[in-house]
Amino acid sequence: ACGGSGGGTTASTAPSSGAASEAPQEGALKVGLAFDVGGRGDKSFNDAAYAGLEKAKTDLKAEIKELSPAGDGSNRGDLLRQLADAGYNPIIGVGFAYGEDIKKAATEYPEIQFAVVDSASNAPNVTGLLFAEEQGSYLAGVAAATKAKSGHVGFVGGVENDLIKKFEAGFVAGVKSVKKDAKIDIKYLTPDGDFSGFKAPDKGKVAAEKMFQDGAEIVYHASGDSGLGVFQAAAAAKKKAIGVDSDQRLTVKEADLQSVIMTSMIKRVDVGVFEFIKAFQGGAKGGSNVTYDLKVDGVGLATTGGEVDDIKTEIDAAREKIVSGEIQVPSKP
Amino acid sequence: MPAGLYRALLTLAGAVVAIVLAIAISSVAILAAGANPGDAFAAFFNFGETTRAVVNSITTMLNRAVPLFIAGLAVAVGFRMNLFNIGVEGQYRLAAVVAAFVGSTFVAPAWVQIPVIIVVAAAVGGLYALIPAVMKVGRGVNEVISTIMLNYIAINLAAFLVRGPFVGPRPAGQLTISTPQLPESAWFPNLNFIFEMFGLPAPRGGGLWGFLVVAILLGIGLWIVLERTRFGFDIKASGLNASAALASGVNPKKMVISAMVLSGAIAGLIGLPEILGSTHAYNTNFTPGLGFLGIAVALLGRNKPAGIAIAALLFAFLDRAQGPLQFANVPPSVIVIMQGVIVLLVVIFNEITSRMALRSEERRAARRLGTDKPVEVAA
Amino acid sequence: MTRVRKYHLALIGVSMLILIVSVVRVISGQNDITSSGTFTAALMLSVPIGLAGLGGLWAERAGVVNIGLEGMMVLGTWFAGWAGYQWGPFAAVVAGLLAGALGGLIHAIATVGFGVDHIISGVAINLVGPGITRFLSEVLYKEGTPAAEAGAGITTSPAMSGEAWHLSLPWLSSGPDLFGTLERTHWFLISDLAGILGGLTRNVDVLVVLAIILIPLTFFVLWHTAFGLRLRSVGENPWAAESLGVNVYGYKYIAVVISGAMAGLGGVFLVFGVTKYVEGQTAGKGFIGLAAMIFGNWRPGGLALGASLFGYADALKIRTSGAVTSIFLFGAILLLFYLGNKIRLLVRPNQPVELGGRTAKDYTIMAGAAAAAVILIWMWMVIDQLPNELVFITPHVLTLLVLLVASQRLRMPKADGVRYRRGEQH
Amino acid sequence: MSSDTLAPARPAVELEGITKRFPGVVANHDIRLAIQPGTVHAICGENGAGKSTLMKILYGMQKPDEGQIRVNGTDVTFRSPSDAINVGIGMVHQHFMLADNLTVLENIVLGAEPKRAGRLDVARARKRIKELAEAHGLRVDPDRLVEDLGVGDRQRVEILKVLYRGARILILDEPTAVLVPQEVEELFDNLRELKAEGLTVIFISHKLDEVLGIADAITVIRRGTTVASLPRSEISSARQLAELMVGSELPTPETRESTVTETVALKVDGLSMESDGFRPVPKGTSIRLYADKLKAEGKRLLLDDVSFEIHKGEILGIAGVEGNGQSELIEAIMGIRQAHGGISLAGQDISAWSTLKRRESGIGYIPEDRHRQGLLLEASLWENRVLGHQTQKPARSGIWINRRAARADTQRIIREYDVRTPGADTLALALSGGNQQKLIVGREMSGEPAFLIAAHPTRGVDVGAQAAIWDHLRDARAAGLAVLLISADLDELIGLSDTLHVIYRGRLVARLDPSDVTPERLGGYMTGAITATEEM
Ligand SMILES: Nc1ncnc2c1ncn2[C@@H]1O[C@H](COP(=O)(O)OP(=O)(O)OP(=O)(O)O)[C@@H](O)[C@H]1O
Ligand SMILES: Nc1ncnc2c1ncn2[C@@H]1O[C@H](COP(=O)(O)OP(=O)(O)OP(=O)(O)O)[C@@H](O)[C@H]1O
Ligand SMILES: [Mg+2]
Ligand SMILES: [Mg+2]
Repeated sequence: ACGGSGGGTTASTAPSSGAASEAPQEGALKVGLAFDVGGRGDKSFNDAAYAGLEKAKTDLKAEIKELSPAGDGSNRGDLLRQLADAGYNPIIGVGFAYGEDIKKAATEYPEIQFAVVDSASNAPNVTGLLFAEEQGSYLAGVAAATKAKSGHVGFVGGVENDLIKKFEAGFVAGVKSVKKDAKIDIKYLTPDGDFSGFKAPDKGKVAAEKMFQDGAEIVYHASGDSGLGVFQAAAAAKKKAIGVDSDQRLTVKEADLQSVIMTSMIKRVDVGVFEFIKAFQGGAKGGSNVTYDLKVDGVGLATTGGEVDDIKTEIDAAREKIVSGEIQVPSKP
Repeated sequence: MPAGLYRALLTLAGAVVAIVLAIAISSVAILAAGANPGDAFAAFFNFGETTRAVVNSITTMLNRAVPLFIAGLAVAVGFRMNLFNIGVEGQYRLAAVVAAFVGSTFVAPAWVQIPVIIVVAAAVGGLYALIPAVMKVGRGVNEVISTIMLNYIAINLAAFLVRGPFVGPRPAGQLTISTPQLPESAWFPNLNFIFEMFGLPAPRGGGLWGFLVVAILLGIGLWIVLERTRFGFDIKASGLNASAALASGVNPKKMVISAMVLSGAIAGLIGLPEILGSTHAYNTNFTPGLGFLGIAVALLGRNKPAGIAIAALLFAFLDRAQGPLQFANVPPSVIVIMQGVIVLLVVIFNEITSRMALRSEERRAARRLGTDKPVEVAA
Repeated sequence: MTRVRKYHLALIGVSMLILIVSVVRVISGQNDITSSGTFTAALMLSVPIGLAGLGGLWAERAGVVNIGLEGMMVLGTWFAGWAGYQWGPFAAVVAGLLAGALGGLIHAIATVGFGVDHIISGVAINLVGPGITRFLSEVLYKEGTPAAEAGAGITTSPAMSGEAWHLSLPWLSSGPDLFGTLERTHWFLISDLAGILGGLTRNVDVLVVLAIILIPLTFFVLWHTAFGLRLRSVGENPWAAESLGVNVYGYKYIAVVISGAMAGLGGVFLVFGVTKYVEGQTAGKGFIGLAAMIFGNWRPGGLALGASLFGYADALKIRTSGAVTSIFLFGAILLLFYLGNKIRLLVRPNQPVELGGRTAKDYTIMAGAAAAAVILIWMWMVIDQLPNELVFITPHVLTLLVLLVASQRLRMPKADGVRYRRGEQH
Repeated sequence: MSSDTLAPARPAVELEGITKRFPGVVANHDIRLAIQPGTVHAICGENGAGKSTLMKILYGMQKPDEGQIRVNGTDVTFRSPSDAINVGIGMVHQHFMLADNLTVLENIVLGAEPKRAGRLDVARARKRIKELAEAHGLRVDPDRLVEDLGVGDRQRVEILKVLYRGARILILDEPTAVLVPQEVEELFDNLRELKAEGLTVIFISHKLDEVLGIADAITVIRRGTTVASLPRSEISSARQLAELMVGSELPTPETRESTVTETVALKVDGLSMESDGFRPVPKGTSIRLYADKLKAEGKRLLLDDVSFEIHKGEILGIAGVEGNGQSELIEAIMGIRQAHGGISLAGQDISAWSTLKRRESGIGYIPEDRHRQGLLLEASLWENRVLGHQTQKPARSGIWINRRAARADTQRIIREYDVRTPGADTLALALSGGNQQKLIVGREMSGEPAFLIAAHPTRGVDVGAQAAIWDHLRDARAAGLAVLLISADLDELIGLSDTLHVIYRGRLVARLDPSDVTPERLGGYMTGAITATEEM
């Protein structure tokens, strides 16, 4: 994990590994990374992780290897072991689904350092790379509520699992902080365990259409590829949407859709991954979590397109309060 | 050459040709991807550098084969009598979540606890399969359609159960939801001692799943039931000629119900190797899709337990290469293509070879009777 | 004569249905039940199902069971996405059609050419389809390719270049939008009708129009042309067809290839809906299409009904989970109608006693129906929000229920799924 | 096509050196045949002699391995039936070739549809069919579903199909097998009319008197080869023709002394069956009353109050045109289909028993269609021996199938019934029809049944096997077996039965003494032409 040393990306809950810090790792740095289902090239979460890995390659001269799991995700544990057997250290699992598998692999390979994105540390040589999605979503909520004159907004979640519910919780809190009586439509596309909700743009479109027809002005989505449908519904209704994970105004290539993406809640998985590798190189050990929150810009709001520039003060104020701890953002709806 | 042997050899030859062709076709795909087929096939056989890695790889493969094998068996029971149980997918998921939950509610000695879990899983799978069976028998609803619908329902129901009534505690910061952890008496002992017997290191992870033994016993048991018992005969007869079976006293309704329930009960066990062997709970990462793969495995194995075992191993062998292929910079989707193409080709070659076998059998019979000599009569 | 009667019956049935739905809407206050938005969404969700169902219809009318529709649809989506971003919507349609047809051809070669069991071949195609498309994405959309620059990823294609046409009815559903105005009044029956019509005619994709035209077109071709007669005869009794010089293999091949093309078109439609290919976007629609076809008794009209029902339930559940509970009320009203009819038949004086009527079984059924109606009404009043997982299964449960009620009247082609070899007797 | 000219020089059809081999069988071997235009030419031969194969070759459905076909003097090669249709050949097949779910009209026009602007021109087709039907006296309603038609109607549809295509050469493969004498006469009138119009008819039948009645010339095929081709005038009797066919004396099914006892083996009482699915009779109503009510409502009964008794040692024959309730009667007795009324076996009411239990208690069943109901074609002979006897010795021991005992018993059947097969492990489909039938008879006779249903026990079986099967039936009868015999072969019925009933529209309409009934009179009852029940 990242030692408490300087730099703007220090995690707020610094791991207590400073004391145990050893000499920097010797020899070549071989970093292995296992993606979640969807794999590299998903233009989202997995790609963000890969960006961090690639930065490690250029900046830290790391040798890297990334593996995607089978379509049913049945071989996550095997991928970790194959990377370990091939001499990679550290090894990163992307996605909370790796939680259990990392724990097992970590006990089997105590000499190797692991990290898991979105799940807490559960072994001495595992670092949990957590993100305060609720904080970022809170800001998105603030932006949406401030911008929506009627106070009617919406949220489309891909799969009804606890991760996505964090987005919902933060967003709702953010909206309510601006307008107590705001109306928030919430819709999930599939139940937990059925990940097709992240791949169903048609359903995303229907859900968002309904919200816009009912009067919602801005819809925030956390639904992977289904978000495309949300953007289209927004474009058709001439209303706005908020993207997620990356700055979608940049990653979405269609001009007509770019213009409806008012802002995006950015989750810097790339930063998390890179910082972890860097800290590893510095000799850090796992066993604790690093939370990437607003304080360290682990999450945030995108400003591309300048649509939220006019409410910068409100957003900054909210950010200040969260960073200072004045506002505690709930992570469960 | 005895007719049976000849038929078997022909079948084998067909399978080999099919696999060779499938390899050729996938080579084209690999080449198109800009990779080297040689590297790709080397990756399939690259089980790792160290003995430990090799043991791991073998374990991975066997562990993958176990649920596939059980899934294949489940599907085959129905297919043998032309009863298409597409619903194995739903049956095993529902069975797994209920069995995992029930198993976590009590603690008993392992020899009680584990059988109880197995029985619960089989019962849930069987009961769920009873629905399409009753619909077919009572109302003539086509089981292909009803089981497809019931799959969706089961998947959602399982999601509901694990999130709602069956949810267990979990450590802070962990986002996967699961049923309560099974007590240790429910953990199926692994078979790592086999490796140790040969002086090899024990595999990592959950080790070699002990459920393998159950699967083998299940396969043998099913073979006996299908090939040696009256019930198996009735299934075969119903599959070969339903109206002849009816006329000879086989009750088709009873057969549909019992075959479907048996199929569902076996399907109920598909999830157990994973749950009892490594995850010790049903969680939201539970492996989906085994029911559908089971169909392919059963077809490849010609609905016979031994064939299904081979097919499951083949699929597992291919699946295992997911990592090595990526190490060799070959797109891993080649695996799915190979699996699909092999199934398609094997099925086609089965057809060709069995027809050849029949022809030759007819010829043989005719030769023995000497009927191929026409009578010479002056016109 | 009979045709006219049937047509009138259908008309009466539909009006009754709308009336009941309208009553349910007013009682439950769930305006979304007949809102134009719901119907637009239902249309969008029904069309791919209907196209897949049409695919199934073509194949099965020629005696080939096609459960590989899903795989063919997947091929359709990928190729539509791939051609669409390079050459626009028209190319997308062509590519999707061809890709689906190719899947159909494989199925035809296996089942017709080699006599492989139809279910078996279909399963294999469902396995191959997603494998091929994933592979193609991995190869053609990987980083550094021009496609990736244009926004492609491993799971998505770039967006389609150029836009597909959309149509509306002048005055009624666009411009002044009479339907919309009426709908917003929430008047009994009138705004329901306006909602339904508005939803079905506003801003409609050309492919929707095409898909809808394909339904009567299929009916015409299969039931009113020589080609169709031959194709159907092949599904009813291929040996008879063969004996009259019909090229059985030829028609089966054609039918299965068309079947694949229809499924592929369903895939194209999905791509049009969101302007790009997204991995997994078929989400089992091929299977549902097959169910819709069986539901529709192997007929285009029935199939359209099945697909619409499914699409409607799907739309309703995504839009308003709350409205789903109104289905309880709807079911209760239907049961009451059924009961009323039964009672009327029973108490009607001086009619020849319906034989086998008034048996214990009948009374049991009636008691069951009454109990079910009461339970449904109670559920409707008590439950105002079902857990999401249970809302999600509504369309599937509805389909099962309808199959349970209707299945014994279904009549599939006689030689459906039968292996046929030229010159061999059955 | 100038077949209407006077010149007899050019035969309508000439076959030269036709040879056709199937795996293990030479179906046709160097067949030579010339058929004069405007004549009815009969082809006779034993079962399996190769008649149908030859006709299929002439109709383009099979390709000959060698040989030449000439139609109206020109050489032709057919790649498919449509080529044959194009030169004016039409064929009515041995088994109906009709699509049940299509209408009569659709079945007739299929492959030769009249079109208008891309549409199927139904009106023109209907008109044309009506014309043809009237011209040839073949009345059918073009808009009915074939499913709803009886056999006679179906036969007419088959002939209309051929005429509709304007065929000048008609092949009729055993068209009379399912017709009663009166219908046969009607058909022959049609054929004579067609002949008068200059058409050529090729006619296949096993009924030699029919052949002698209609044919102008006769060709006899034995074991795939033409053994004789003669004008009608050179044949004096059916006996002469038969001897040409088999090359030996004809066996006849003749029952010797009566073995009928006093003990009733099977009693059927008031058996009735609805056509639209079984419904329980309302409480308090008798079956009779219920059946009357159904009829009053205009519903058809498949079985209408059928009652009879069969004694030990008796063969009771049931005569009837196919489709008059025979199949239903058998299925009701076997418990395959539910029916009202009583069935008792040796005094025990079995009407509520399952098929299995009925078989276990001593009912044997030789089904009417051996491929559909009697055999697992893709299973070995010993497995076929087990079929229907899964729960009985020797096939079963506990829950297991006793494979060894089943094999041994199959060997016994192969020996005793002279089944020609390489062994008990051969697949059933490798056997010829006659041998398959012998296996079935052997199987059903094993375990000493008390009662046997024999439906068409010798259908499609050649002369030798036929005699053997008759002998087995007679021996079992002498040993006290009660037999219900259903057959389309009237000679067989008359020859074997101790008692003969006629079934017509689901009712037993006459009880006759087989010793003094002629096939003609039997035919009269079977068609309903004679209604008097004076002999009941
Ligand atoms: N498709 C086929 N494949 C193999 N053998 C065949 C085939 N068709 C016919 N045979 C065999 O060819 C021989 C001649 O059969 P065919 O049907 O021509 O006899 P047939 O004279 O018409 O007999 P029947 O009087 O029973 O109709 C028989 O031995 C038959 O089993
Ligand atoms: N369609 C077919 N395909 C393959 N083989 C056939 C076919 N029809 C007949 N045969 C073969 O021909 C031989 C005789 O069978 P077949 O049943 O035609 O005899 P048959 O004496 O004419 O009796 P049947 O009246 O039942 O047709 C067998 O070896 C059978 O396998
Ligand atoms: Mg024959
Ligand atoms: Mg014949």
